[in-house]
Amino acid sequence: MIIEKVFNKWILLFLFTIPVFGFVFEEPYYITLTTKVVILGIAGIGLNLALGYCGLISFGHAAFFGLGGYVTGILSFHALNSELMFSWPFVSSGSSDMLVIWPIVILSSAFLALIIGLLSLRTTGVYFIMITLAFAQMLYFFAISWPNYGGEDGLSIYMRNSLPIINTMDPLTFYFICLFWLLVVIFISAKLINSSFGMAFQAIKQNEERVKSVGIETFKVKLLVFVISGTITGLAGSLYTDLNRFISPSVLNWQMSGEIMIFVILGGIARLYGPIVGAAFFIVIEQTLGGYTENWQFWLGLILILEILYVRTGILSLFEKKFKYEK
Amino acid sequence: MKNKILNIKNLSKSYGAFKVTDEITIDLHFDEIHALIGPNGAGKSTLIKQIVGSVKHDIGSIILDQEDITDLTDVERAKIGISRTFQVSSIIPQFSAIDNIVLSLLDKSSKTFQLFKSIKNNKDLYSNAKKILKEIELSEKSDISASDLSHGDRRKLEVGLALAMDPKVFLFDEPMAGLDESGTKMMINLFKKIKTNSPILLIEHDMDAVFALADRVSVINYGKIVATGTVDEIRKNELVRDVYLGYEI
Amino acid sequence: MKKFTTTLAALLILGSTSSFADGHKVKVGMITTLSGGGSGLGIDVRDGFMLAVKGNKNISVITKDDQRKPDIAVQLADKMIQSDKVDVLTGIIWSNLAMAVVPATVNQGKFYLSPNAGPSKLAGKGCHKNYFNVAWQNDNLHEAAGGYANSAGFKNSFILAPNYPAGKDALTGYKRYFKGSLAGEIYTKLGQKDYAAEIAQIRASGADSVFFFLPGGMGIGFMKQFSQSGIKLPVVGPAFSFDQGILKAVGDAALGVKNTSQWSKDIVNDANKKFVKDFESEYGRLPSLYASQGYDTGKLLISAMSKAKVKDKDKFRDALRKADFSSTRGKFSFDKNHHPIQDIYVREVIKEGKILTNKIVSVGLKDHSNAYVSECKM
Amino acid sequence: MTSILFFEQLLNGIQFGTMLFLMSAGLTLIFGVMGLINLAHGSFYMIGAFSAALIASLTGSFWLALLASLSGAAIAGVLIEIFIIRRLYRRDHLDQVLATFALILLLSEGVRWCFGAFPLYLDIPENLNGTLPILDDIIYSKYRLFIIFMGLLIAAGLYILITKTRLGVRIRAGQNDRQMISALGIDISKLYTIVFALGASLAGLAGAMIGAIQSVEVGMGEPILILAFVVIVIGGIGSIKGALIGSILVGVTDTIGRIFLPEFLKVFMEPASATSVGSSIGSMLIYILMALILIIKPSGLFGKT
Repeated sequence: MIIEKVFNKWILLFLFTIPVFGFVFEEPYYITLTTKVVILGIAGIGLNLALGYCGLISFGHAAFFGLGGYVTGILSFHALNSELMFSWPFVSSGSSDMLVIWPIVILSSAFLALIIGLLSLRTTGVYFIMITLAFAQMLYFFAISWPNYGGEDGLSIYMRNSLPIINTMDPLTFYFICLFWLLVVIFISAKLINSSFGMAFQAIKQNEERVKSVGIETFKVKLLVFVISGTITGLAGSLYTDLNRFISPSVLNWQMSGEIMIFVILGGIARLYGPIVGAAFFIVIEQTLGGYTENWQFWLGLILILEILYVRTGILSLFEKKFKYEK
Repeated sequence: MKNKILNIKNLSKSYGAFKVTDEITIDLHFDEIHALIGPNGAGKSTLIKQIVGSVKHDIGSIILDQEDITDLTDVERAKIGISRTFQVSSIIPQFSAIDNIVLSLLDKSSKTFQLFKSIKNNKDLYSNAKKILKEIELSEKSDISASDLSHGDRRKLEVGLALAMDPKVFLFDEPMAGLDESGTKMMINLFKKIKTNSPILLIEHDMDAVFALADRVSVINYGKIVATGTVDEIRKNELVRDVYLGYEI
Repeated sequence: MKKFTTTLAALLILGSTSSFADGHKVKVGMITTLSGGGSGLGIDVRDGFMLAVKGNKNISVITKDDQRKPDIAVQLADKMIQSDKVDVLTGIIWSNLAMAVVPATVNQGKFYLSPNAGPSKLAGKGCHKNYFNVAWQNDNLHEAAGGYANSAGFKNSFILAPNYPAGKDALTGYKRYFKGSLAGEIYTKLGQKDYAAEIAQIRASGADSVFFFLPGGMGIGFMKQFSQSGIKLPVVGPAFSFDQGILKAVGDAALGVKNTSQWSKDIVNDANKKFVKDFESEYGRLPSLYASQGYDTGKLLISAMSKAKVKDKDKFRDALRKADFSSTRGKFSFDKNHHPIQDIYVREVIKEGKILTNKIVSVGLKDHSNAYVSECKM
Repeated sequence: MTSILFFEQLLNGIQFGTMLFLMSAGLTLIFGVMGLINLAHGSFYMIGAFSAALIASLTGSFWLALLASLSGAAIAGVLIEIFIIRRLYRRDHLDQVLATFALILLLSEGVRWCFGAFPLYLDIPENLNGTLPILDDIIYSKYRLFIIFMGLLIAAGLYILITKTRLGVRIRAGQNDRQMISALGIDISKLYTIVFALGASLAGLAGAMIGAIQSVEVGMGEPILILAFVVIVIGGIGSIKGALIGSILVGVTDTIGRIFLPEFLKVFMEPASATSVGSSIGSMLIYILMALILIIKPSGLFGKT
């Protein structure tokens, strides 16, 4: 544990310095890449709460990622074209202000997670995996064939949404906005994990029947975890739309759910910093291998398999093993 | 009626043609330990599962402290005061012993969850948990993770979890299975002490313990209660001898 | 005289490489699909382009795989613009990826030359002075199919396409030129490969012809199943489902089918002859439609480079707009919205020995532009 | 909408369903016996199709190609089981998901490496080309009838295998209690390899039979993999009977839904938007079906609770 904590500090240090290097040496692409790591890390931290800490293996978190992305895209699209979004129950013509967009993203992701959670949490095991996938696929096919917001072509918003005073179009500034959210999300997750609520949901992962027998409504606990988890992932989706200034149904695809899941498993499940490490590892491999060979996915597959077979419990566990019994 | 804390009437459950419990009527008085004995597969554990509500029974009623709890869910029953142990130790493996107890104290300690307050800083909870660990003689092992505990210690912890809930009745499913002599002795003393607060329905194979502890004994076979009475009455019962051939009664 | 000018031009170019090296160099960023399903198209575009610029020391090309994911394409575009400082971007195959990348790219003052996708938005309201489409506007081939349907005397067509924007554009394009009535109009699920249900509907509809736009594996499945169904209706479609890369997978089911294309390997002109010959000797396979588009894109770029420096944006743009290169398609010019004016041919699938390929049978639409020119304010 | 058309569409749905059954039977067996979530099952579908296309192009025989699809997928299955999958049985579902997801990348790119990026050619045999009149007015594709026939044949074969043979006894024992089969002195690792290869070869056969009328290309396995998962979840995981019924249900719902939903909506809406809305809902239909079934029966139709 000791080593993992030190390593986590290093991760934070890296996250603060790499983009600054990118800025100084005029390699802004490294800022973009690190921003991507941070955003996907946030999505992964969201999933990790449900999957890693509570044992809710959701194969449908792309639904929240995509919803957050689409809410952002749609609000900003209307603001850009000054088209009315709807006139009932109140008049709205969208917004391109992040301070307006974020709360709406958070509320709508939470609402979607509540609905999906209410329906899905009746099932367990593989059934839960598949029913969450089913809901995400429904949204995916809906988004593809819904013409108003571009369908398969997606939706370009051209300009990043704005904040008062700050220039969000500047890569480094936008990066620090994302990093701010990452820190907030890590902080919230850490607090949750160490609370009595956290004790309950971590216990549920290990032995749900026992938790029921001590008088805890496990359904409600799981539902709340699922909602928080979906909300965090939805927020990441919003930032991702702003990073690319573009949103399309591809982020709702099951492969997206799979990728978020891979970040979590790769970094080490139920480890606070795991998803960041997983996302960083994945993206670095993708970038370096992609530069050498067309068949980089072959090698990526091979590396992932070796990781699972030999490292077993995620990259971060490498920094823990030796000290396991000193807790 | 008044002296009965738990009253179960005509509880039946069948899977197809197979009746796991067949019109079971059994009750639990204040201050007593009521032992439930019978051969393996007689339906003892299934009966416990139906009382706590993790298995839904087909017909019959369950009354706890003059309140009909037949339609309540398992969690609701646990909340109003039914506490159980499992036949096979069922604890939270990656939690330390004390955290297991704290988990069990959560429901009683506050109505709602604290989302952001660190539980480790909750001194009251942890000092209460320590008291319970002391009762089950696990004080020294409070920080050991439950999966690293010995079998006997896990049985104790299991009972500790039930204790922590401070319920109206205890349902203990073979709490002494696999315990050594000193462990059994500790349990017997403990049960004698706690039964005045909350009576115990006890499933146990260790007949010495049963006869040392029980105020009343019921014998179950093929899902039916075949006899109920004091220890002496049961010892003398011919029918019970048939059921329990091989046991020295 | 001609000889003299070319020599002079060659001298000038040679001279410029040494003395004004920087000004005449162009850095090209190619974002295309090189892995996963649909990578065949990307590989052909890349190979065609690389063939065109082969040996040209003033052009350096950075190629990256977009995995057919729009978000990856956007990030690659960011990288190429920010870090690699490219002057020109090209390569994107799919309309949805183009919609994601092109607007931001051209707004940042970079040129984008589209070797394949031509979504209507980028031709109409969303047109941009720095965006040039070297292939076609998406509707073009479908419009030509509609035109062909009239000349073939079809009166009652059954039309189908996948349920996504390009599919809707396709059916709109066909209907824009087709004068007959519709026996049925179906949008299928994107990625669907089994068309038994749709074919049953076609059979029951009383149509006299079928038009379909089902790119990639979707079209292979449809053609095979349609030919097995025993329905003898004439089929017409855009070239995508009958192109060189894909024909051998469709097999004899495609024989005799009419398809519309702006290019075919039997178009008679010097540029095309050279292209087909060079491509075959370089890569050991017959070139496809996509390869020709990649090749033309490369040639267009070279033609503009010989007229202006890329840093001088206005001059370079004018040079591009002139389209002063010998296209494999023969006559080629840009309309006001920077989309091609070109002939669209009707081809028929035939067998050359054992190899399936296409032969031009007629010109579907002559000097054809697109329907969005008037919407483009440029 | 005539009843003839409806009947033909019903047949189409059943044909689609029988194909799904070949995929999902293996998937559900592998899950039931070994407890393995195998995302790479779609890769065997692809490997079967490519093996068939290769052999067909060398020999020109469709039947040899079918044989090649069975054996090609089975060989790949055995190798992958021995070198990779075997180490995953004791792992939790998450490790299995990640490892088999990685296998998809590995196998897809591997196949593309060997065969190139363009689709391959595989056609049906001449004597199955064309149509056959069945009943009065209905004509139906011979090859599709052949697919239905093969699907039912294999369903019957699996039934006999599982209920009447020694291997079947072992498989059932494995489904009920993994400890028991080792207690019975059965070589588990051999049994697991056999079951895995059996599942892989069924998927390979499906790939070849479908590849012949659709397309043989990299990435063909993933869409059908997701559908197969939908099927086994609807049917109840581990249940072959559930897989069969789930397959037919999904096949028929998908086919009938996507054709008749737009027609149905035209009653209320203008045709253009009915076509568009109907197609959207049509493509979501099987997921809606699955969600509904799971909400009512959380362990699928025939799953153990």
